[in-house]
Amino acid sequence: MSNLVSALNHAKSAGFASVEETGLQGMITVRGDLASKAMAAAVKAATGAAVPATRKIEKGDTGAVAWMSPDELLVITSYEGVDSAIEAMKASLQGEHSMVVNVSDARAVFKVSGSAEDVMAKLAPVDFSTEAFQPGEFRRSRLAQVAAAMWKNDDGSFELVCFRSTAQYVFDLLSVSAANGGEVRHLS
Amino acid sequence: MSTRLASGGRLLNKGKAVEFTFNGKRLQGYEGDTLASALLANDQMMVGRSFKYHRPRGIVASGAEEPNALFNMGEGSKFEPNQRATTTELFHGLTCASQNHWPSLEFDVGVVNNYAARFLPAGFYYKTFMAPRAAWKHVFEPIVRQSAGLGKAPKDRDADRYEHFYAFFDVVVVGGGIAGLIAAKAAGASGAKVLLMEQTAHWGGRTPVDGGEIDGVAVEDFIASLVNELKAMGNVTMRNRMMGAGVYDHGYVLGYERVADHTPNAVGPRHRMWRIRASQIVTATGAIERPLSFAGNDVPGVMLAAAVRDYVMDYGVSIGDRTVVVTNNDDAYRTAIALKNSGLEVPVILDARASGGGALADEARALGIRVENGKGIAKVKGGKRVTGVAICAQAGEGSTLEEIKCDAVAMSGGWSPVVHLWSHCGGKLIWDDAQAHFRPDASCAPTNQNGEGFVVPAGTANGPLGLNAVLADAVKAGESAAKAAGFTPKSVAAPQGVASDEAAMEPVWLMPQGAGPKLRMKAWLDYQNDVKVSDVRLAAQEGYESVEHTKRYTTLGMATDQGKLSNINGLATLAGQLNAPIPAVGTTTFRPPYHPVSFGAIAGEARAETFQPVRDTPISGWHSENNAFFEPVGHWRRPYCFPRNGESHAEAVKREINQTRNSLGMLDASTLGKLVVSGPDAGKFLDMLYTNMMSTLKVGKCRYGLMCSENGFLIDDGVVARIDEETFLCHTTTGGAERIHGWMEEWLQTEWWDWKVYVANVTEQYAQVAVVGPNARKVLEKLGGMDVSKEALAFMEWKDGKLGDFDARAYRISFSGELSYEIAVPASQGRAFWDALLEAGAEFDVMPYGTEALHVMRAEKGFIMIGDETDGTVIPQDLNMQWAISKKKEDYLGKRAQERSFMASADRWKLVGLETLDGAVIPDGAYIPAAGENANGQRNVQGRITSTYYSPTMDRGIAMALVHRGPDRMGEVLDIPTLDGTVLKAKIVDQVFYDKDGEKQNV
Amino acid sequence: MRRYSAFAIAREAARFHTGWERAWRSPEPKKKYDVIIVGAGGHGLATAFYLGKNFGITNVAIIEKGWLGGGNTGRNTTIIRSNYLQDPSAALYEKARSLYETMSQDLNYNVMFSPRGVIMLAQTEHEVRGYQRTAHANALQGVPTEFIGPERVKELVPIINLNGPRYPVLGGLWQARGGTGRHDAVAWGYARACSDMGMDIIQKCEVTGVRQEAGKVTGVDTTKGPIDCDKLGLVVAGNSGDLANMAGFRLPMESVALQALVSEPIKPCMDVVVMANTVHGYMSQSDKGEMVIGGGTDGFNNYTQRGSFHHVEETVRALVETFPMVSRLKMLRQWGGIVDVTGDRSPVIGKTPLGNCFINAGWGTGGFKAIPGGGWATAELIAKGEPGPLSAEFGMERFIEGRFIDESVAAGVAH
Amino acid sequence: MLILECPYCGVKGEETEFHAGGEAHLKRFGPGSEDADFETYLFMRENPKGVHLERWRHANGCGKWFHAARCTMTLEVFGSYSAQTFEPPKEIKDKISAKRPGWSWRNFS
Repeated sequence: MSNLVSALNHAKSAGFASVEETGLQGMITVRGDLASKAMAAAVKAATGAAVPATRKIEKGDTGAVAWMSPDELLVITSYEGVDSAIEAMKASLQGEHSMVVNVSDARAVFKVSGSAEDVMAKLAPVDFSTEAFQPGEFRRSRLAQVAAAMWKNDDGSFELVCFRSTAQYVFDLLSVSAANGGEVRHLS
Repeated sequence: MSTRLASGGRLLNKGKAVEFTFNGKRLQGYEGDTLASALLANDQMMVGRSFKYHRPRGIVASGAEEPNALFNMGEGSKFEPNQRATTTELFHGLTCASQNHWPSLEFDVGVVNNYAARFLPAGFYYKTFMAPRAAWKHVFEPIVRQSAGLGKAPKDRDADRYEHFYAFFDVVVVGGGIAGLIAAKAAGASGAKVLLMEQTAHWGGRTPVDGGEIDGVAVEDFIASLVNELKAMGNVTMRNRMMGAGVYDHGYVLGYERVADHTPNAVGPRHRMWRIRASQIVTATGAIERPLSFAGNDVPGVMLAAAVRDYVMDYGVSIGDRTVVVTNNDDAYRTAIALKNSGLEVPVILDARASGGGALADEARALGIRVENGKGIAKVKGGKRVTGVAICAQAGEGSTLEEIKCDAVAMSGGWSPVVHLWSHCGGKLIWDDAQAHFRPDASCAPTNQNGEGFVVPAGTANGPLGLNAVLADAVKAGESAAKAAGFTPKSVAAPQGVASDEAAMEPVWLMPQGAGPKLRMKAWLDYQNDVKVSDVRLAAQEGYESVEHTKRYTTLGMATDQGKLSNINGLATLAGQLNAPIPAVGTTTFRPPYHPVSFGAIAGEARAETFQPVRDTPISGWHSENNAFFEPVGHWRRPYCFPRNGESHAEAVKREINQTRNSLGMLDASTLGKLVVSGPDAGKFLDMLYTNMMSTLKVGKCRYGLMCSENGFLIDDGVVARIDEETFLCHTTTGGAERIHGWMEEWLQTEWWDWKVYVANVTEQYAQVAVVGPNARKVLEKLGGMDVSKEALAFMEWKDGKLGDFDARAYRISFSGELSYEIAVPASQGRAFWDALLEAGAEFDVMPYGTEALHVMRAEKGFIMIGDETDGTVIPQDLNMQWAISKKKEDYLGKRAQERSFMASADRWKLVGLETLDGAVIPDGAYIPAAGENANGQRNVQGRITSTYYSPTMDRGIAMALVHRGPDRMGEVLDIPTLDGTVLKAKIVDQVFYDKDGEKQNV
Repeated sequence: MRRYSAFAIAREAARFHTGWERAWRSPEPKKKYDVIIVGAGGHGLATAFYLGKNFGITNVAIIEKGWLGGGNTGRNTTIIRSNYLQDPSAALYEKARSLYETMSQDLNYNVMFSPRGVIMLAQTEHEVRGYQRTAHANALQGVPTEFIGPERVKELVPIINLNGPRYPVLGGLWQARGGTGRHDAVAWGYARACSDMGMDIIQKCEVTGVRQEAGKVTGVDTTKGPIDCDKLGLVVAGNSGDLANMAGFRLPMESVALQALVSEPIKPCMDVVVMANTVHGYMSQSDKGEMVIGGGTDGFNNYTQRGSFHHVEETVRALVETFPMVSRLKMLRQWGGIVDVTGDRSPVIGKTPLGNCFINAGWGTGGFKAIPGGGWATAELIAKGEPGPLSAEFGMERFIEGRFIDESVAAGVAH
Repeated sequence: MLILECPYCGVKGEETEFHAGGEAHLKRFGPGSEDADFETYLFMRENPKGVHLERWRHANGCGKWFHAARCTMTLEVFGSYSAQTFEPPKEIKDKISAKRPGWSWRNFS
């Protein structure tokens, strides 16, 4: 299939921090018993990572897994790798009460680099200070008026996921919050 | 006159002149000036007119408590009314104008109110303007409105931007004066994360004004090194130009940062609202000096004693050549001494205390200043500027003992701690007899989520006024806040200042204490709202005894300064009149914000494009490019229609419908909710949610279903497809996706938590396109791929496969009555799929259509629409949808509710179709009256229109209506009055107007 | 009672206003009254007033735990309108509105009823249809309203932004006879008139128990001692649940915080009341020049009279978008009140499980505008022991029967 | 501006992350039940001044419903607990008893 287009097709903006829609990303909602061996095997098969602890994101060879709720994970893979990951997980979870759903197209992903904390803290009621929010943390909250999930990369950049339909709104929010002159110089 | 002195002005950069404009006059100040100090330096003492009597008003204070110096500031899209001169930093090019006068500040027609003041006591408007009845609206109210109000209304859209910032601290210290700095240090030493905020641009507050030493160094140097020390602490954040605006429950603090008020041309936000969560809050907010209540205390040139000192010391401005000081405490002597030391005249200090002052009084006398004990001011002379005072005995009734010429009066009635932030969230106050003020009651602190106190007052905000007591209190406050936040404070010794021995203050609530009615009518309590001692006394006399009654009856403390100067004096006056102790009369509740904050800052980034989220489908871009007229549906924007070449909306809708019915139409249906419901109990679960039976649905089939609330009312509808044995895909309405997803989760999590069902919202995973019309099959066949023939994909079936290049799921369902497929493709393929359909459909003249065509076509077919046929008061039985209510099920959500007497009654309004006899379109929302009136004199009604359209297909008006026992009355003709007075006649008919037998969709 | 007039003011001015008498007496309670009304807010005082005026019952005490008019009567945004959709509501609120028209004269106290007109903006197609429906219903109910187009809205409200990027103004429901009043004055005016009829208004007196025998109320215990009565009216807005608990029954209500705020005063810039329900905000300008602003309620039970800041934020951003000039004004003061919200968001005026105890409650966000109508209907209920036509549909039995009065159809937020 | 702790994901979030869901521990009455029971289930509310047990959903978070014990007079939160239970856990009841001796709410105390 050609002509695959993510929500904002890699839109970018730059101020005192830069904002980028990162394009299509494979994403799978997995629901089931997170403590089960079958789940561990499924997640391992799809990403090479272990099942994350509460509010954590684990990275593996072929993807990452984020803790969404006590019975839900978000598996993040390459866009192309989604079908095979789903197949692998369904196989591992055979016979378990579980759900595996492709949500890659239902989401948009943004990356904020530079003084990212000061941008994020304008929009989400979350403590982004270095002590409180470290790489590996995965936080669901709101970004101004829409739901979002966010995490911090080792390089200090933030990534966040929102619903595809709200991508333009989120991009506008992030861009205006990162606009020059708005430096807070508090967290970053 | 007021003027700039040759020397002094510790906050000024005299090397840098700043030009500004006041009432069209070009004036000059210095960098570091406030607008107030710059105006005074230019002899502009009179700055406005009061609210009610339009009396001349001068600058009274030097800080946020200023009631009079409010200006229209800036121009055009940067115009702002009611900006306080005392909290406005001077910048180059500042323009401002005084308010509330016509035609000019110097000559104001409104001042007639002043001459009639005797006829306008507190509450006079409650007693008059009642006849004739129409006069209030047409005569009196417009006059009142025009003469009230302060600044002008802004006209243009605000050019500035605003933002919020969420921040988290262990300890937030509000106030960057000496107490705040020390408390921050004490808290910071424990390792706690500390924010120190200060509303002005300077650290150190008022302490440096009075000079002296702390720990053996000059106060200014002590503060400078303290600030440096704090700046070096990694766990302490310092922000100036940031005001603690409000304290809310659970340690929530609003910090109002005026980022660019002093640099209006800078790029960036003007204000930033910090939404702070703090474990503990230290309020080091200082104290405010009280005026004294004597006749003429509002004449320009009468100023708070400490403010007079501030202007001399901080800004090198003298407010007059000859200043009379009047006081009931020792602090005002400092003003006299400062003035004398600056080479200015202080003809007399009037100390209302019979026993006079302490060491400072001796110092003043030593400087040659005349001091009169037990004396006060009987009356201030002058109109637009003080010209002199009449001196009297404080103990008497105001006989003039002597008149003294002067051009300024510095008054001090004692100090009141700033307890606003302490009180915002429920902190209680106690009355301190010695200082005659309310201070925080440590035993009744505001409590947080753990039931523990979370606000700690520090320094003068906590009551102590002496320097050493303040320093010690601040250390204690910082340490106890750190401890309460879970840190171990390091014991820090309190710094030591050099304090002078002060005599006790004596409360003076009226000067002289026996002042008669004439003097009381000129003794102001609230300058801005024009409330005088006589008004408060009158309120008490008339039975408005509660302090809240008095406030509201007189408007005391309701002005833009929120009673910072007037509250205690007013309360004491009321208590005096009621012959009750002050604490028994009580105090009023303080509400946020401490000081007004801009609405722009409260709204933050939520303006214009980011006012609210706009949700787009993968195909929205095409709609925008093709002249769609959008309508908001929840947060979505959906095309209402696509007008072409100057068409009206009605014409466009007609074209879209005709072409769809005759050949081929397509609709972006991506906004419809799509919920995957899966698990061994999924069928059982859906049987509870829908009124009809879903568990019996065969894999590969679709079924239309209804959902009701537990209260029985219809809340959503849609088509359910069974994907496999354990999996269903439920379509909801556009507005229903999140709501119904939440509804399902709620039941699964809170009622049937042992049922094995998972739900996922996959609404946005797909772009969904309805391909509709006689040529629908042909265009899909042209794309190629899956077999969409009647045999392979029958009505109410679904199927996965490829259509052309696209990964598609095709549902053979119809909301228009035509041959119709709804095709879901992954969202990232949505736009390409839409384009491919347009290209393939070109030969059929394919017609994209909008929501209005969708609505009309479904109405032609007699299908209900949630939100039209339903409004939250309609049950499925009203819509004759018994066919969709399973009789076999013991239970479903809403079933019990529908058994209640009123709902089970046969006597309800039920759905029918209506056809006007002349083909006219019935207006939206019309009601159908019945004969007679009810007991309240209202016309009886027997039904109402739920949907009404011009039907291009039938070329006539069609409607659906809920009519009393409607289905039993087929063929009856009803009268339907319209708002223009005409009456339409409409016949009750079947609600299906088009293709009753479904021949068009079953092909 | 000495009448208020311009002449009286002139007379008093001559003697420095020393001759004004108390607006209401401050008596100690008697042992027994024919009727005790608990709650000296607008509805309680109006109930007492119409008991006296319409039924000649003047041996009445109105008991107030704080100061009269100090609850929601003194905390609301003073909007008066009657453009309700459902017949029972329209009847009640229109009765109230029409009584407001003559209230200043009836009470000889200027309550500053200002029929400046109320617009409810239609900002979606759905809202357009909803308000057209209300206009049709109002026509048959005898409540003059009209649906007006955007140009007319702009004429009436020059500061409005018709074409926001999000919700264009498509029209509005206009009730020219709606408006505002001076809330405190309504309570004070009724109090003065009640006191003049010989009724006792007993402030700072808290009810601590409801005394009963054989399923009937015999009196109340208060912080000023027991007081007997033949009939009891509970008219206590946000405290209804508490009083019901004392009396031993439950209510279909919950108490939540509702917030309001005002700007600093500015010169007149808006002559009508505007309500924008799609974006959750409403605004009018007081005679003092303040922009008076309100929005939605908190979702959780609360008795603190403090609301959450995010509701203020939501309301303010709605108004900044609808009236862009608001952005450069400043919020002067915000406050909260506690309102009772019923299962269908409509009030209760009706009997209770105790035969001679009646209740007026559950006004949610719409109490002030109903004061004279609610008082009129409650007085009739108490005097006759049975509801009259105005309150017939507002009894609690509607929750058993499933016969609701649902106004949410017409208004996203009501007030 | 409340702070609530979601017992499922451990987030101590501000009120805007949550959605208030009314009184907790309601017993559902279905078809065939008495009118009064059904009315009680749907409409009659404790609405106490003081300790209240109520439902919340971590709507802008992990999406889970939970219960909280909170004082409606002071807004103190005594604790939050699973929605999948018919009564508050002992440690929360004990905590309330320590702070509000003699409290009761419906049949809990």
